[in-house]
Amino acid sequence: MLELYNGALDVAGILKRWYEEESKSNYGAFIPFIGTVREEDGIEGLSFDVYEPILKSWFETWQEKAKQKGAKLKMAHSVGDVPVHESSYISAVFSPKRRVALEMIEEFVEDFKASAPIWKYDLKNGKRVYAKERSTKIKGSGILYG
Amino acid sequence: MLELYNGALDVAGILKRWYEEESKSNYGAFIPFIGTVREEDGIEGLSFDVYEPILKSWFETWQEKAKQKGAKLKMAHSVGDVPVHESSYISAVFSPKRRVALEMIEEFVEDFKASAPIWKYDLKNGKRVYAKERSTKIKGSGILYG
Amino acid sequence: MVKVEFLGPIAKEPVEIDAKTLKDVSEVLKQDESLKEWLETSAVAVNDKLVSSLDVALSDGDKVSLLPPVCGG
Amino acid sequence: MVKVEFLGPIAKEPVEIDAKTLKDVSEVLKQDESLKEWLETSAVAVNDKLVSSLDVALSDGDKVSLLPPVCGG
Repeated sequence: MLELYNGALDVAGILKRWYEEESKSNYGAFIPFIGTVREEDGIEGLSFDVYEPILKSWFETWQEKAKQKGAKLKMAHSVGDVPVHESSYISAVFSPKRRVALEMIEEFVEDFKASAPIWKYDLKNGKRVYAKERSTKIKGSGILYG
Repeated sequence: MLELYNGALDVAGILKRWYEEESKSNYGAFIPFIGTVREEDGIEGLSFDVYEPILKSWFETWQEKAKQKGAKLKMAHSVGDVPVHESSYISAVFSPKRRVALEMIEEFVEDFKASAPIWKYDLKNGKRVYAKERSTKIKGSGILYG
Repeated sequence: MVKVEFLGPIAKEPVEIDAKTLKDVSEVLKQDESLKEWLETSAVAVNDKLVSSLDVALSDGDKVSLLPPVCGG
Repeated sequence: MVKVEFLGPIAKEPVEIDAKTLKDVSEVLKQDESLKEWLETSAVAVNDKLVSSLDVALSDGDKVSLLPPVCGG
């Protein structure tokens, strides 16, 4: 359910496979969220570091939450370099009913942004620059400084 | 941008085409909503009537609203019979930023449910039965009765 | 004459009515007992635009549509 | 000894520290001026579980990870 890929995602292929995997599961609503690298500030692309052990347990906690509402989550993310106009992130919720799906995709994507142990770098003039300004401190950060 | 099909939708093909159509538009977020016919109450499927002239103007009003936020909408819907486990509805928003996309897909899908001139029938024992209990009166209904 | 059409599940053939306003259309349709429930629950469009009041002037050839409760998706 | 690893952009090799609690780890890392900003902004995991207090007892072979601000997607 949690898939990591080197480089850009094959969006059409992943969506097709996920849709087919659940084609007999009797879910009424399927909402994928696809994140694509925007051309801005002269970047050539983005690059990602992922810390898989904590990403996995974060995802499993969400999967459990989804299960309690009769829903299911899937997620794919890139590791390494992704050029502009290519995609680095897909998450999706399947649910019997639309309200659960609409609420869950929003909460999941927002918590992903705030909590998933993934670090983003701009690729600019061949260099990898940490996207510090766009990054969010994980809840509970700073305890070692106290 | 508004596509009507006889029978079930080719979900994987439509998503692939929509994604590719906007691959150079520099949208950062793409959120499709896919509605699939659930197996319940012993139905064989659902069937749909669509009144295209008003659906089209409803959709164009939404497209204008999306445009003002830098976003774009696409929609596909079935006309006629769709068997269980097949899909009858896809709508999607493309937007530079995720917040606009997350909010718009929810508002769009909810207004679609309340306003789009589409009528649903259960297919049961080979008969087409209007899904009266699950249907919603369009805003302003009942004036001819007053 | 205006043409009145019944969409979706109403399952009734279109009718031609001599009417100057939507109020006239309402008076005529109310005489058809089988339409009672649909008049209560349907929205109304004139020439494919939804309207919210009976004070709409009609011209010869106008199209009035009844839209019963919807359920797309 | 516990192993301390620095994730993502911190770009520092792991270090081995003699520590009985996270507080001990904090004391040692605070002596490295180059880590000041990262200590302020990073979350901490012990054996891949995020923790929210320094009162965590550590055992020989435990892994402590520093997670700087994130931005997936």
